[in-house]
Amino acid sequence: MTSLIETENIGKTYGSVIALSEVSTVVNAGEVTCVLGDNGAGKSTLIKILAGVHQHDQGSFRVEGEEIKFSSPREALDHGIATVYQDLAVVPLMSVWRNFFLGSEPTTRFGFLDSKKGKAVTKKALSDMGIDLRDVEQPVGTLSGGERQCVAIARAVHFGAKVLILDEPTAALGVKQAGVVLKYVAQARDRGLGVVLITHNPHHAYPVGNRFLLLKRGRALGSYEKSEIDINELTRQMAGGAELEALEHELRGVEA
Amino acid sequence: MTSLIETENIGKTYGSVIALSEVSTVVNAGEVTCVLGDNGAGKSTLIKILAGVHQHDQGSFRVEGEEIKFSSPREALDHGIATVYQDLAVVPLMSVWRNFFLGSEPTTRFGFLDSKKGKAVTKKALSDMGIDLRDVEQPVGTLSGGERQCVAIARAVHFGAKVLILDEPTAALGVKQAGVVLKYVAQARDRGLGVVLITHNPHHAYPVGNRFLLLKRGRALGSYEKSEIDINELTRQMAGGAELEALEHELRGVEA
Amino acid sequence: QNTQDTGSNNSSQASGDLKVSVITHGTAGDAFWSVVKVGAEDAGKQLGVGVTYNSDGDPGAQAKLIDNAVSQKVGGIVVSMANPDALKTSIENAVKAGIPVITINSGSAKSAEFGAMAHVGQEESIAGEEAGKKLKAAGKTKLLCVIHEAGNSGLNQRCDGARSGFGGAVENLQVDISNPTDVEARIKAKLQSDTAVDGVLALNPQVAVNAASAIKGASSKAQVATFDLNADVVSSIKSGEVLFAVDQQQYQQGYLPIVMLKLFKDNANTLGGGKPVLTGPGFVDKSNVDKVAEYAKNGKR
Amino acid sequence: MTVTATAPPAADERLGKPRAMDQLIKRPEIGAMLGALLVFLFFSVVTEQFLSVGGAATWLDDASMLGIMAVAVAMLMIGGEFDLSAGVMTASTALVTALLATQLGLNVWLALLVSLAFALGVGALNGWLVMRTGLPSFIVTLGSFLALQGLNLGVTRLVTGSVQVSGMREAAGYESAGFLFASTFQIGGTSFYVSIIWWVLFTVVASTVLMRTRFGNWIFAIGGAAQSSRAVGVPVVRSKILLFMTTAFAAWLVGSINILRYASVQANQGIGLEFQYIIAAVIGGCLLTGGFGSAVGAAIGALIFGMARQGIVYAGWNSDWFQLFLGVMLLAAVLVNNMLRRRAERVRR
Amino acid sequence: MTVTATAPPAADERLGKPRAMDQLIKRPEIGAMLGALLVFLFFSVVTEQFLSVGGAATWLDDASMLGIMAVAVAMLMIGGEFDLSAGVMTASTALVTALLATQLGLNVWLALLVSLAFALGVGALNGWLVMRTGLPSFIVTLGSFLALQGLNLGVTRLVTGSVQVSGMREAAGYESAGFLFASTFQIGGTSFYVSIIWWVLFTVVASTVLMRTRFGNWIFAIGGAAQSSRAVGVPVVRSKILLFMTTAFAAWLVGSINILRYASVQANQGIGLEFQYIIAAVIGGCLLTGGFGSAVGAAIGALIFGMARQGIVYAGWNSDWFQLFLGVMLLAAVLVNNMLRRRAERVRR
Ligand SMILES: Nc1ncnc2c1ncn2[C@@H]1O[C@H](COP(=O)(O)OP(=O)(O)OP(=O)(O)O)[C@@H](O)[C@H]1O
Ligand SMILES: Nc1ncnc2c1ncn2[C@@H]1O[C@H](COP(=O)(O)OP(=O)(O)OP(=O)(O)O)[C@@H](O)[C@H]1O
Ligand SMILES: [Mg+2]
Ligand SMILES: [Mg+2]
Repeated sequence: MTSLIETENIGKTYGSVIALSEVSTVVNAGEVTCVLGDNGAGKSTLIKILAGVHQHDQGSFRVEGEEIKFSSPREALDHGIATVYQDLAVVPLMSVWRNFFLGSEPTTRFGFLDSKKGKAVTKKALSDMGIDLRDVEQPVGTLSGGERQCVAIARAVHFGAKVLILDEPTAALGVKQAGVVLKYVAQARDRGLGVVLITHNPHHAYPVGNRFLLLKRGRALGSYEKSEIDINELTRQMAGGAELEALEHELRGVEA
Repeated sequence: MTSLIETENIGKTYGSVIALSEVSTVVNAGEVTCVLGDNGAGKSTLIKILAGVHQHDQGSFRVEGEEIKFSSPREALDHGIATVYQDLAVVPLMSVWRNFFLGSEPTTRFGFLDSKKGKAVTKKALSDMGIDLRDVEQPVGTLSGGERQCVAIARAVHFGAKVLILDEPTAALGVKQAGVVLKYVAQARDRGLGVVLITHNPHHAYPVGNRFLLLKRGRALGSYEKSEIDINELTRQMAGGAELEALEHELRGVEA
Repeated sequence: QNTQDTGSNNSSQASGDLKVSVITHGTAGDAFWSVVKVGAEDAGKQLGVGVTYNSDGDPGAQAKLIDNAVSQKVGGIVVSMANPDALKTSIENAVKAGIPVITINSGSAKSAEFGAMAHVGQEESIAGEEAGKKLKAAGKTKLLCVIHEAGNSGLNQRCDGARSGFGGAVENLQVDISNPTDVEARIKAKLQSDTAVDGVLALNPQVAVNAASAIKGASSKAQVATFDLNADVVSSIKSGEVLFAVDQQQYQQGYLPIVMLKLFKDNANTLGGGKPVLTGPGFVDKSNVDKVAEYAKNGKR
Repeated sequence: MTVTATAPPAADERLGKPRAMDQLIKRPEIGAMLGALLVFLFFSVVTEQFLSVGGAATWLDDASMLGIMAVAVAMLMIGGEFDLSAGVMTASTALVTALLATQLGLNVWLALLVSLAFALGVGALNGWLVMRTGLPSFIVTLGSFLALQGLNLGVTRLVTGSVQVSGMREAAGYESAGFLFASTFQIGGTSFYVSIIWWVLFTVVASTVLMRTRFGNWIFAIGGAAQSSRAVGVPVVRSKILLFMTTAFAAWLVGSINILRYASVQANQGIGLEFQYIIAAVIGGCLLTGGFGSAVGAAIGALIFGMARQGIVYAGWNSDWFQLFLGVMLLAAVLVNNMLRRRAERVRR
Repeated sequence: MTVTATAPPAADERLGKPRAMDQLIKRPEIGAMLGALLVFLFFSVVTEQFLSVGGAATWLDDASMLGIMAVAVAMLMIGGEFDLSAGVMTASTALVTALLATQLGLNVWLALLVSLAFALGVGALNGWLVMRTGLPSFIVTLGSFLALQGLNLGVTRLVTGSVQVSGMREAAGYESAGFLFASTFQIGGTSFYVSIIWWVLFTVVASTVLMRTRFGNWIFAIGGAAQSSRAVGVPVVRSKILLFMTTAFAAWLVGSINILRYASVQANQGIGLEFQYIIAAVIGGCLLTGGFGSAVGAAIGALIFGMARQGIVYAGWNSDWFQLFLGVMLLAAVLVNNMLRRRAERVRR
């Protein structure tokens, strides 16, 4: 089986900033690849390349075995790669169902928006995920952060994405909401999607992840199968390996 | 000793939304009060009242024993209450030192900005916290998320705040950066400041907190001293108590 | 000495060294002042005089243009004085610097006082007055004077003149020249609400066309008279839709000062003997419209 | 509104008691509708001719030309951009048509076609510049506003020696083109201009596009959050350029109506009108920041404008004060709209 | 730039090789300076009189009046707001002074004082409305622009029966006030207007305030991020209102210079100038979105404007094309500024 996504020594510079260099990873169907790393490590840059927002300058990027360079997010979507950004997920002033269908609007035979169908499908897709909204006509801006995130995920799953990319979906969420989002990630994985998950929280990454790609200052620090690493080692690696020990020591020192 | 801050049955409504009602807590010098809860629980609303951004409609709010209602953040600052917001911490286009001193600019005898002193003090204050910037003239917008957060905390500590309020300071931070921020929180506490810390991560709250205020849908679910609760129970409570068990069960079920 | 200007018109190179600056208060795109410009430039070409034309409706900016001309040490300045007070200092400075100044169009009363050599043209108010008289003679009883640029002093003077010439009831109506629909609609609304109005005085040919259309729309018995000509007004005069057009012959207000400055320089001649040289107003109506029609097309009437 | 369905949502204890009337005020154009009604009633009462058929024909005509542009500008504003060159564009298109027809002797239909191509070209250029450079459209279209203004004057004078182009009536095809753009039709013995039909048509089409088509959905999306829209696959650049071209098209339509109706055009026409379009759109409920508004609202905004402008004349008020009235009306309208929107937002939450 | 000091920062392996020249282009006004030099050299070469003392007096004078306003508008823009009413305000203040002095016979000094109070009042009202309602200042000041325009015309006509007020020369105190605002001084036998000194003075004060005082720091902060500034205790509302009042003050200064120099004022003066101020500020490096820019830059922007406007006259070019030139210049200037700024940002990172 070819991987859904495969990158090989991929690299990207913004002007004189080398944001990413020589990063290789794979995303398989039915598996979760977690991308972990410090602030500014290049995680968002990596997934923006996968999502077609930016283009890579170096290395090769294959989708289902085919060498590719997306020129727009639209193209990535057409290849079945859907991305949920933390901040860029939705248009706040637009209603839930219009957001849900944005970019893939259902139309009637005459080319008009089929709002009845749109609303019904949205309501169904959301309640399938356990989100019960009073009114899919309400603006997304009035939903809570967790609910917005869920709308965006439900959308990606619904539109038959083969690869689902999530950039820090749990950062602003409460414990319960984060749990719900992780549940959907797992659900999507079990439906056979390939998932790329970015997070800072090893406790969120470890339960659902199959593979862990660690980035540091734009370079791959390592890539582990779940079997190769346990949560403590993962946490240690995420914090930059040995450096953390000093910090941990300090922190322990200050505990009340 | 009177508490630095004390609220009693404090409440706040936005139009017809009751964001907060009957919440009581205290903040003592040299202690960290953690505010925990779901999205939309009212955490930000509570600290915005303490910080003078909003005014409470009900209950009483005392600063060092004196009943008070701030009409602006300026007033709160003048009472020694400094707040670090997650997004609102800094002005991206302005230089580091100007941000550091914003609102409390150092002036020479003639009323002009003392930029030399400003730069020196900023450099010193930041390096005291272990942040080594090449140039305090660079715009804050070019710093990483963690560095920005640290600048804002360093500022609050430097200007002799008695109470330091932090709204989700670690949400967007990597493991290491989060560790650094928590270290500063502990440092501030040890210097005798009262700290209010908001976070979604029980692993961040537990090591540094002395008291845990749990909010749910605008109401206090409980307030615990550190001695009364352990980290597992805290996590359980943060996720809404019993409800989590079902979720945890599901999550465990989907673990790969 | 020969102060040859590399940037000026070719014609000035042929003529040698007379350079004249024409500075008016017309706004860019004003139909009336466009003819003045054509007149001045034609004279320049024919007489071998370097003519530059500049204009600004803001009196302060106009004064700055005069200062500019003085600093260029031009051979003569032609200036329209809608607002004599504002231009006083600048004109006096020009005269002090030994530059002959000729005023055109408005400001005849102050022309000599400021030291200008002569005045060509006629006050806007007198042109308005004549138009008013002619409308009265045509048996009109109530007149609508359409001001197409709020706050333009020349237009207001024309209406004031029409009021005194007409004697009877004259009402001003403000419209916006940049929006022809609004021009038509407002005139129409005015005619509908005040059926006594039987004459409309437009101050611009485009407005005259709009007014004619408004009269039709309102089924009013009013007739239009206008200032200035264009091809459409000419054909409207022929068809009787427009009663007459006031023709200030402003082409001469541009042309004559160049001639006068040339003669003054070459021959120390002056014209007018301290009195204004009048260029109008003439009237274009059915009787003489055929004669001027052709010139209107070239932007010279 | 909890993530897991626990209790029936009706029993959300965090909500105070809801108010019944609040449900009525969610549409962007509600403020404008109220305003239009008010202006209509006011002038119907204080003046005699305003309510007559002839009166209606007058203020509808005025509103129609403004309305066509206001609707297009509203779409652009919903899409998050400005066009300050919209006003002079109406003159530029008319000038191109007139110059081609009178100076080169082109058939009017052909001249109209060339001028349409010109308009669409300028619109596309505006859009392309805005998208390419990432500069605010305020600045870019201010630049094209000035450039067009200069071109209008310079070219007209260069070609005709005067500042206006006239003599369209003699051009071939004037009659048939005039029928489409500038004829009148009779209702109750009064002539109404066909521009009113164009206005209604344009509003209906624009409103349908906005509310009922994919492109309409995209317009709201790119105005509300361009980055997010791009991320879910909306062609942001293409859509925005299309919106600038729509505005240019509307300007061509208005310019064509003008030149065919009056047969002559001034080089300085249209200057300052861009603000009137924006004002009408804002009165109609469009947000200056994009992502919110309606085509019908903008049309109603134009109607208010037309009624007020002509109503003042009917009332015999001194027209010197018109601008003052306009300024006060604008401020009042946006304040009321703002209040209504805040209220609506609170209701929604 | 790591949080814990590990390696010397010079060895950041993520940075490509830095370019030496890049360090020069960090100032907002650098683009304007280059532009000014270019325009200056160009007209110095192609015309004769441009570089003479008399020539300099002319274009400096033109630049000075624009410059005073541009600097004030730049401060407001850095503070994140617009003022479209700035242009007509110059006429309104002059009209108030003139009407009081000529119609009521007030002493000129007293009239100036009353008109200053009027200006500051309008400025404060603008600011208060913007802050109170949360509406964009574009809309609010568009409203006050229209209202003032209407008032200028209406009141002038009502009081004087014409559209201009003149006869200031006879008013008491005209001479002494004129000395302060409208006199000339000699350099090399050529008279320079005192307005140039006002311009330089105003620029120096504004620049000092912006760069060297707490209030200046606040202006950058509220323009860059108003909420954040409020949170750290910057009095946002007060500061913004003060900025609107500063713009009004500058308009009063320019209005006073005008009325005292020309002794008369027209009711429609100042309309459209607001764009020139904004253009000068933008050419000078101000961001339309606030938080970035400089007073010196705006002054240089005005200088470019003045040099180009008068330079064209010196060159004897056909003035029909001036607007076109202006539009192209604006677009070119913002494109260059944009490029420089992006470059500078890359350097900084
Ligand atoms: N558009 C851009 N232009 C220039 N530099 C950029 C741009 N976007 C990101 N960078 C730089 O590239 C590097 C990697 O950024 P990236 O956003 O990928 O990090 P990240 O791992 O997502 O960090 P975080 O956890 O804070 O989101 C950083 O140094 C950042 O400053
Ligand atoms: N300005 C406002 N106007 C109206 N409602 C508001 C406003 N700010 C917050 N709310 C509402 O008040 C409630 C509490 O919000 P708050 O921001 O305090 O939650 P929070 O606990 O900080 O959530 P999070 O963890 O997502 O930051 C929410 O229902 C929110 O929608
Ligand atoms: Mg990121
Ligand atoms: Mg919060």
